[in-house]
Amino acid sequence: MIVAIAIIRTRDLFAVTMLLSIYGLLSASFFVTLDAVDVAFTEAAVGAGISGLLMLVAISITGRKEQRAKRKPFIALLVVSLTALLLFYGISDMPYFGVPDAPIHNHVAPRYIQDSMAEVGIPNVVTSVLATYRAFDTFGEVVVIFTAGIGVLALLSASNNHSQAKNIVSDQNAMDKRHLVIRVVTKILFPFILLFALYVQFHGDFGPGGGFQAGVVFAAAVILYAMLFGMGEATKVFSQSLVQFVAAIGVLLYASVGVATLLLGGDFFDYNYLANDPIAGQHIGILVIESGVGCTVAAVMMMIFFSFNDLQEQQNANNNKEPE
Amino acid sequence: MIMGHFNSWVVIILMMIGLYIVIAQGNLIKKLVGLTLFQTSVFIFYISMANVDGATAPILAQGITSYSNPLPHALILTAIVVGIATTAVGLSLVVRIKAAYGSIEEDEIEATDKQEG
Amino acid sequence: MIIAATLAIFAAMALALTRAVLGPSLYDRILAVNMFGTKTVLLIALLGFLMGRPEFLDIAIVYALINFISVIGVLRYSGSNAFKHDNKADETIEKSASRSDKWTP
Amino acid sequence: MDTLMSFFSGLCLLVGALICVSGAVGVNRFDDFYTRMHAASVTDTLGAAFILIGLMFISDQFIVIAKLMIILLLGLIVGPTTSHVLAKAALKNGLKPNIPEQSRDDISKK
Repeated sequence: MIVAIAIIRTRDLFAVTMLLSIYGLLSASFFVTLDAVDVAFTEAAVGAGISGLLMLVAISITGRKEQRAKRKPFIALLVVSLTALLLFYGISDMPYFGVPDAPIHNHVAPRYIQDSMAEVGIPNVVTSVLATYRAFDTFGEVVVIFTAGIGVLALLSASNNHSQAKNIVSDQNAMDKRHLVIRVVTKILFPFILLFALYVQFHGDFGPGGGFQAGVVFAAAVILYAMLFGMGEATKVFSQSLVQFVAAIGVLLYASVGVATLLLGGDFFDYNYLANDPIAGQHIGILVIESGVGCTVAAVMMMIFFSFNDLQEQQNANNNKEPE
Repeated sequence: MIMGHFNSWVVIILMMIGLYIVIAQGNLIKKLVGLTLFQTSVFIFYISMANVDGATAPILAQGITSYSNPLPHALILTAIVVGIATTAVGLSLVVRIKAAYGSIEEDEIEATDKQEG
Repeated sequence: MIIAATLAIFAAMALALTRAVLGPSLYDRILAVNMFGTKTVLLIALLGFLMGRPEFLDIAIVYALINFISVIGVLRYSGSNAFKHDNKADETIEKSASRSDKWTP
Repeated sequence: MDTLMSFFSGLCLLVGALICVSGAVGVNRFDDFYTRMHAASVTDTLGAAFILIGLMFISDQFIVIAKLMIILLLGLIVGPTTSHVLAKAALKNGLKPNIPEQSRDDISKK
């Protein structure tokens, strides 16, 4: 682990991105060994794929080489080592690694593990914590993701004009003809990935998975398609307005569950009131909430990628024009 | 002592490398990479706190009595996705800065700022 | 046996990592990352069996898919203008590096 | 039967692990990108297949075997595709194969 990071100070940004993606892979396997399969799932989908890709697009827009920093790193080193010393001092009181009676395991966790089967009725405790016990938190996170998507959109999509878009499409088609093998393979894999995303979405109650992971996988599939067949093809199905609409719908779906429980006489996000049987109510609530999360995450990821990609292609088109 | 806190040592080293990159590197994208490292170190910290010796993943199954703590998992799961969303915002800011200043090096941006007044 | 295979995969990962770090050209790094991804899929499958809960193979599937996507993405964008003018430099480095550590059978 | 199964699985795992390691060594020792890629892609596909088949022998649930099959199929489809695209992109963007002088003469004679 440490090795991967210590070398990340390479000057070549491209190499840094590659190392970052390796780092993502590594930390996901680390999470697996630490029994956090759900987290590993998310990190697998996010850290290895999407984040590296976004970095790469940004680098291809901004240029690859980094200049040597002229500043002296001594102050930075000083600050860093001071902080490190403080932290080392701080951890000496921490409970040892893997001790079962550490304070963290004595508060709410036993209740989650012992009672969630009776109260929520699904085997994956992480999902039940995420969607039921801490539904407020998760709602907040979804809103944050939505806001981030809007932020990216606002920052990047300010300069879109249509005459350039047409050039881009022709450019794209010329490029795609060369990649016959990969296009065929993608055509085979694409429906499978989408199906798998849906499986992850609805299997999240019983195994690792859920809305967040499914959203990312779904978005990754669409991104793959967009990269190979051109934005034009992808936006025929997932047009910008549709994606924005779905992102908003996801958040609203989530919120509406809370409102529905309020109207049915419970507290906000108290799923027991959604059906006569509390367990069935919980199931409905989690299902709807996870779909809301999945919609929002998938749509926001697509939104972010599309806006980056648009900008990159515009710049490409401009650069190609200049030498002529 | 050292082996008992092994996870914290790893976390601290990772975190400090991230912090160092953020402070010492001039390139904005490199700074974002540093932030990502910092973030991941916090994730690892949470997840390693949730670990229990001899326990398995918190998905209930028959015949298993000891599970690791599900709460940090739920927190970090959302945090990862939020992290990538915020990183994307950061990257888009960098792209905008590049468009406005023609550079993503901190020094050059400062120089341009001074020139303009 | 599973443990032996896991250790072997760790060794292979370490070697791939060195290639990713050293890798003189851009494509070497992509190759190393791709290889690393495949190894991670195997590692997670093996770890699932090692911990006695093999139902977690979903993660390995995700890996196989995401790895594919990221390699394609890398290739798609590495063909763009920002990278093209650097290839010459890479090539010269490649040549000099290959001369210095010539593999002798 | 059981011991036979575990024997086969152990054999497959060992062979797969060996292939993986040899591929990784090849990636480090070869002096040219294309030979390196050859080492990586061939051993990746074969080693992964062996290890997954070895795991299939010791798993008893149907769903686990099915998932392993899926991973195996994915590996078989994806691995060669990526290496194909990688080689193509590398060649197109001007990374020359490192052919020794003598064999280059041989090629030109033909």
